[in-house]
Amino acid sequence: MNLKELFGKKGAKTVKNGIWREHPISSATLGICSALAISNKVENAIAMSAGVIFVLILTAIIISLLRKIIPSRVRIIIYMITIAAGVTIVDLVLKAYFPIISEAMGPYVPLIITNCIIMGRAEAFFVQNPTKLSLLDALANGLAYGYTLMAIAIFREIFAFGTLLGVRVTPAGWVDWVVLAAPAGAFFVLGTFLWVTRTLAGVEPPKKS
Amino acid sequence: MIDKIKMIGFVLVFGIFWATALVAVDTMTGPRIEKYLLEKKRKKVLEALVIPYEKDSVEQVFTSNVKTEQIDGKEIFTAEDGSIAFEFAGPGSQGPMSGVIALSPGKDALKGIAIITQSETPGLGSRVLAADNLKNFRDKKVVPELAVVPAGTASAENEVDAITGATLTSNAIESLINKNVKATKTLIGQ
Amino acid sequence: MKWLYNLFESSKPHFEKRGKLAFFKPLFEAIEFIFFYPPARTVTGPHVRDPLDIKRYMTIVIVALLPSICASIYFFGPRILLMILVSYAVGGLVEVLFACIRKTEIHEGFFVTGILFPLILPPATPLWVVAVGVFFGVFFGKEVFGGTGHNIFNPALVGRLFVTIAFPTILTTGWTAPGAWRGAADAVSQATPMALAKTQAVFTPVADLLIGIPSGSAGETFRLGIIIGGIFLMLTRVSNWRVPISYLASVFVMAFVIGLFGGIPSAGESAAPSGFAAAFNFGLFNLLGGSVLFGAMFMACDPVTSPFTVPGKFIFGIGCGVLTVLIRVFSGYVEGVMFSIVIMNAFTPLIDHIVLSMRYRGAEAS
Amino acid sequence: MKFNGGYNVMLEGEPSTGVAPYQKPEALHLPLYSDRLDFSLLEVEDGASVVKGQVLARDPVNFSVPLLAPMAGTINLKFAERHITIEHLSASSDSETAEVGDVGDERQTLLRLGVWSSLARLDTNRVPDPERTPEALIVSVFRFEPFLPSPAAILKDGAGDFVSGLDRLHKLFEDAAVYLVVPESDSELKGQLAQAASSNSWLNLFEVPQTYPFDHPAFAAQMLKLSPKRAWSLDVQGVIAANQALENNRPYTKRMVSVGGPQINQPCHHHLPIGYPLAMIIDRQSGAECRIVSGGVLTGGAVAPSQLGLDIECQGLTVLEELTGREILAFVQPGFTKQAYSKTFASVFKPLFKEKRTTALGGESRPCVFCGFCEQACPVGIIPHLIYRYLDKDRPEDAYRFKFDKCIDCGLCSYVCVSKINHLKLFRAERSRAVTELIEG
Repeated sequence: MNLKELFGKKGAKTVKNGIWREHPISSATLGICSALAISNKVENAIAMSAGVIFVLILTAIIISLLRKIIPSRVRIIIYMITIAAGVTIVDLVLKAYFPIISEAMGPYVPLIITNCIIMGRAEAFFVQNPTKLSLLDALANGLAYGYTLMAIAIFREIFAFGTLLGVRVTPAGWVDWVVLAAPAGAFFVLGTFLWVTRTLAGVEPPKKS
Repeated sequence: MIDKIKMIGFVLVFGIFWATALVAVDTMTGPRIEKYLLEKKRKKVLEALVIPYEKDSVEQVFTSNVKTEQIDGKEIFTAEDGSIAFEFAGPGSQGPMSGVIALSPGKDALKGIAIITQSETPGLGSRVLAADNLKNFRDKKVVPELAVVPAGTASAENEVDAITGATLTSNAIESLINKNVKATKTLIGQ
Repeated sequence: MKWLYNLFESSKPHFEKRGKLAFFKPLFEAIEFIFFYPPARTVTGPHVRDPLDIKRYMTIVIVALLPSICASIYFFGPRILLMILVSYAVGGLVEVLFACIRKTEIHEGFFVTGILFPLILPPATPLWVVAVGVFFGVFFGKEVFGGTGHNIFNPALVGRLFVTIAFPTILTTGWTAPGAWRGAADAVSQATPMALAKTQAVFTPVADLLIGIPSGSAGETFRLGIIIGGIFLMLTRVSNWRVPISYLASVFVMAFVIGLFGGIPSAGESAAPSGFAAAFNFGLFNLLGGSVLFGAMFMACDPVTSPFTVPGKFIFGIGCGVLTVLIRVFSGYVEGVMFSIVIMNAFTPLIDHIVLSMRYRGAEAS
Repeated sequence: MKFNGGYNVMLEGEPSTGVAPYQKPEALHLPLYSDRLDFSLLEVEDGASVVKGQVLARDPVNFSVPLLAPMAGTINLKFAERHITIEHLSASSDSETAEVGDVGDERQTLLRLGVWSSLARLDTNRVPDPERTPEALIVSVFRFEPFLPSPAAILKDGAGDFVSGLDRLHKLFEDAAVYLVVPESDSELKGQLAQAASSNSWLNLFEVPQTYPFDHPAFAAQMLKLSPKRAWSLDVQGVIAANQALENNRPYTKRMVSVGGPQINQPCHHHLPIGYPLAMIIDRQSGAECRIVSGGVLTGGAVAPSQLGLDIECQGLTVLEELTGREILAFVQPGFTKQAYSKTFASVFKPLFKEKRTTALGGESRPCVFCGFCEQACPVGIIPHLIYRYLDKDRPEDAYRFKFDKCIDCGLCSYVCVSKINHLKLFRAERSRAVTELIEG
C-alpha cells in the first residue's frame, strides 16, 4: 500500500509531515504539558489521545469548513470556542461514562483547551486548507501525539507500576520505580524520547544567537 | 461598520450553536455524573463503617443501613448499630488529605477509616493509607487519644504500629484523627 | 613493566582509524594512559608545566575518601566493596560508551563519582539499585550536559536523588546497624540518628556519632575519618576550604538559632528543652548528625558545580547550610543535605553571575 | 601594598652571577629577526666589508631601528637564510667605529646606536615612537623568571653607569618620573639605589616580594596606577647602554646573556656581541634532545634550529631536555622529587629545592574543572579561566569586560593549570589581534 495512492500527493505529504517529519512534540515541542502529565498509564494515555484526536478532528472539520467565512480578526476566538466546546464534551463524557479515568486525568482534560497542538494546527493548517486535507492533518498530528504518549506511557507504566494496561507484566519481586509515576519522571523519559526522535529525524537544535 | 456587525453576528451565531450543543450534552450526562459522585461518597462511608457491599448494590445497602443527618451543616452518617461516620479533611505530611472516619457505638474507639484523597509520597507515606494498613486502626481506642508508635511496639489499646520509613505520614494521620474525632464529639454533644 | 608497554604498543594498531576496534579507541587510550603517561610536550610558552594533572587531582579525592571507605567496609561488610564495584562498572560503561560515540577522551571525573555514589547510599541498598542510580547519575547528571566540566549538578547526587524518589521504600529502610553483618544472620535495621531525633526526639551522643556507632549511609557513619579526609583535601588545595567551612558553620549557627527559639523536636507531651546549652547541643548534633559532614567535605565543594568566585563560594556554602537545617526541621524529610546541595547547584551560575557583575560593575565592554 | 598570587618556578640550573670568559668566534651570524623586530631593509651587500657600529639593516615598521655590526669583517649574506654573517672578523678598537654623522638630538643618537629598540611601550610591548615622550619610565632591576640575566651580574661594575644613565633618560624624556622595581630584601645594590633615589626626587623605588612576576614592569605600572599607554619600560642593560651611547657614542652591540637550565654544564652569564654563534655558548651535558628557550621559560619562545646566532633581543637562553620517556603511573606516585604549585605532592614535606624539569606537559588536556588555581596564581587579580572561556568562544568584548586588559602575559595561569589548558597562547593571540587592530584602525 502506498500513501500516495491512498491520499494523493498532497495528502501523503501532509500525513508524513504530521506523523514524523514535523512531529508536533519532538519537532515543534508542542503539547509537552499534557504529554508529561498524562503518560503515566497506558489507559490514561489512550483516553487523552482519544480526547485530543476527537477535539482535533472536530476543530479541523469546523474550522476548515468555515475557513472562508470566519472573519480573520476573530479567528482565534472562533478556534477557542470550538476547542473549548469540544473539550467540554470530552470532559463530560469521560466523567459520565469513564469516571475512574476522568479522576486520574484530573484537570488535564479541561486543559486540552490549552494544548498547543490543536491551536497551532488550526492556525497553521485548518484555516488555510480544504476539509479533506485538514482531516488528514488532524489525524496525522493526533496519531503522532498519540503514539508518543503511548510510547512514553508504556515505558512509564511498566517501570512505575509493573503493569501494562493494568495487567501485571513484571516478575515477582519487582520494585516499582515510583519516580516514573510522577511528572518529574516523565521529564526524563520525554527528554530521552525527544533526543532519540530528533536525532533520527535529523532535527537541528535551535541556533544560538 | 457592516464588517463589524457581520463579525459580531458570526461570533454570536457560532457561540449560540455551541452553547446549545453543550447544554444538550450536559443534560445527557448530568444525571450520570451526579449519581457517580454520590455513590463514591457512599462507598467510602460504607467502607469506614465496615459494612460490606457489592459493586452494584451500593445505593441499596446504603439506604437500608445508614441514616444521614445534618448537624450544623456537617453530615453525620449513623449506622444501625449506633456507630457514626463523618468526613474529615486536613493536612497530611506532603499535602492535603481527606476521607471518612467511623466511630464505634460507644464513640470511644475507631470503627474504621477510609481515605478519599491524599498526596503522600508514593510507595512511602501512601503505604500508611493503603486499605490493608488502615485495617490496623480498627477498634483502637480514641480515649484519651489515639497514638501511632514505632513499628512493632504497639501494646496498649490506643496504640497503632507505624510503618518503617513512613513515620511522618503516620504522625499526620494520627493527629488528624484525634483532632476530628474530638471536634465531632463536641458537635454531637458527647 | 616492559612487557605491558609492549602489549600496549602491539595492540595499538587495532584501535587506529582503520583498525577493527577503532570504535573503542577512547577506552584503549584511557587504559594505556593510566599506566603510561602520554609523552605530551609543551609546544609554546610556558615551556615547563606544573606536574599536577587531572588524574592526580581526582586521585587525591579518592585518597581523602579512604578512611570512609575502609570504615564502611569494616562496619557494613564486604558488601560495600561489591557496591563500589557495581558502581564503577555500570558508571564506567556509560562513560566509555559516550566517549566512544562522541570520539573524545574518557575523562577522569568519573573516578570520583563512581566511589562517591555507593558511599552515600544506605548500606543495604540492593546492587541493582546501585546500578540504576549510577547509570542515571552519570547519564542525566553529567553526560547529557556534555561530560566532566560541563555538568550543572553533582552526578553522584543526581543518582542518589533519583533512586531516593524512585525507590523510596528501599532507600529509607536500608539502614543496617554498623557491625551487624558480623553477628546476626539477618542485618538488623536501625533508624538513623536524624530520624530518631525528628520522630522521637532521641539525640545520639556526639562521641557515638564521631566513631560511627549509629547507622547511616555507607560512607557517612565514621565521621572522624570524614573530618580527616576533608581536612586533607583542604590542605592539598584540591577542595577550596571556603565551601565546606561556610557550610558547616552555617549549619551550626542556623540550628543553634532555631534551638534558641524552641525549634528542637520533643518527644510526646514533655516540652522541648530550651536554653543556651540545649541550643548548643542541637547545633552540634545537626553539625555531626546525618550526612552534613560528608556532603560538605566531598560533595558541596565539587569545583565544577559550585561557584568559582570567592564570595560565591561563601554564599553557596551558607545557602547549603541554611537549606539543610530548614529542610531537616520544617519539612517532611529527615535529612536535607542532598536536596540542599542540588538546589544550590542549580543556583551556582546565578551566584557567579551576580558576584561577577558586582565585581566588574564599572567595567564597560570595549 | 598588597600582593596576591605569583609563584616561583623552581628550575635547576640557575646561572651564577659570574661572567664567563669571552672566546673569539670564527664568524657572527646575526639573525634578521627577533621577538618584536624584523629587519627587512638590508643596507649592505654581499662581500662588503663593514666596520664596527655600521648599520647592516633596518626595521621599517619600527621607526627604522638599525641592526648594527658588532665587529668589523666581511659580509656574507648567503651563509644562512635570514641571517647576516660577518666573516674574517678583525679585532677592532673603538677608534675604528663607523663614522658618526652630525650629532643630532639625543633621541636620534639612541636610535642610531641601537639603544632605542630596547624600549617598550607597556600597553602594546612595541618599540615606542621617538617623537613621543612617556610620563614614566619603569626599569625592573630584578628578574625572577627562570632564567633571565641577573641584574647583579650586569651591575657588578656598571652601577655608576646605571644611575647616570637613568639621569640622562630622565632629562631626555622631559622630566619623566623613573621607577625602579626592586626586591623587598636588603642588599648592597639596593642600598646604592635607595641613596640615589633619596637625592633625586624623580627617582622612585618600587619594592616587590621576591616572587615571579612581581618584577614585571607592566605589573609595577598597574600597582602604581600609571597609564600603560604613557609608560615605557627599559631593562638594566638598556639604561647602561643609553649612558654609554650618549656619553661615549658607543653603539649597543654587546649583550649580557645568561645561559642556564638543567642541561647546561656551568650555568653562568656571558658578555657577547649580537650574532655570536649559539653553538659556542651552549655547553650541553648529554646528547639528549633539547629545547633552547630564549627569554624566560614561562614567557620566552623556543629558538628555532635554523637560528645560528644570538638575536638582537635575546636576554637569556635556557636549555631544557625534551620529554621522551613515558612515566609509569605518575599520578599515584608520592612525588618527592616534584615541585608543585598545589600541595598534592609529597615534596611539600621537603624544603624548597630546584627541580630538573623537562618540557613535559605533565598530563593530558582536559576541559576546565574550575579548580581555581589560575585565579589564585594570577598576580593581577583577574579570572583567567573565565577570560579563556570567552576568548575561546570568540567573544573578546566579554573578555575585556572582565579586565582582560590587566593581563601581563606572565603565563602563570597556564603553568599551574590542572587541565593543561594553554591560556597564554590564546591571550597573546588576542592581544596581538587587538594591537594590530589598534595600529591599522
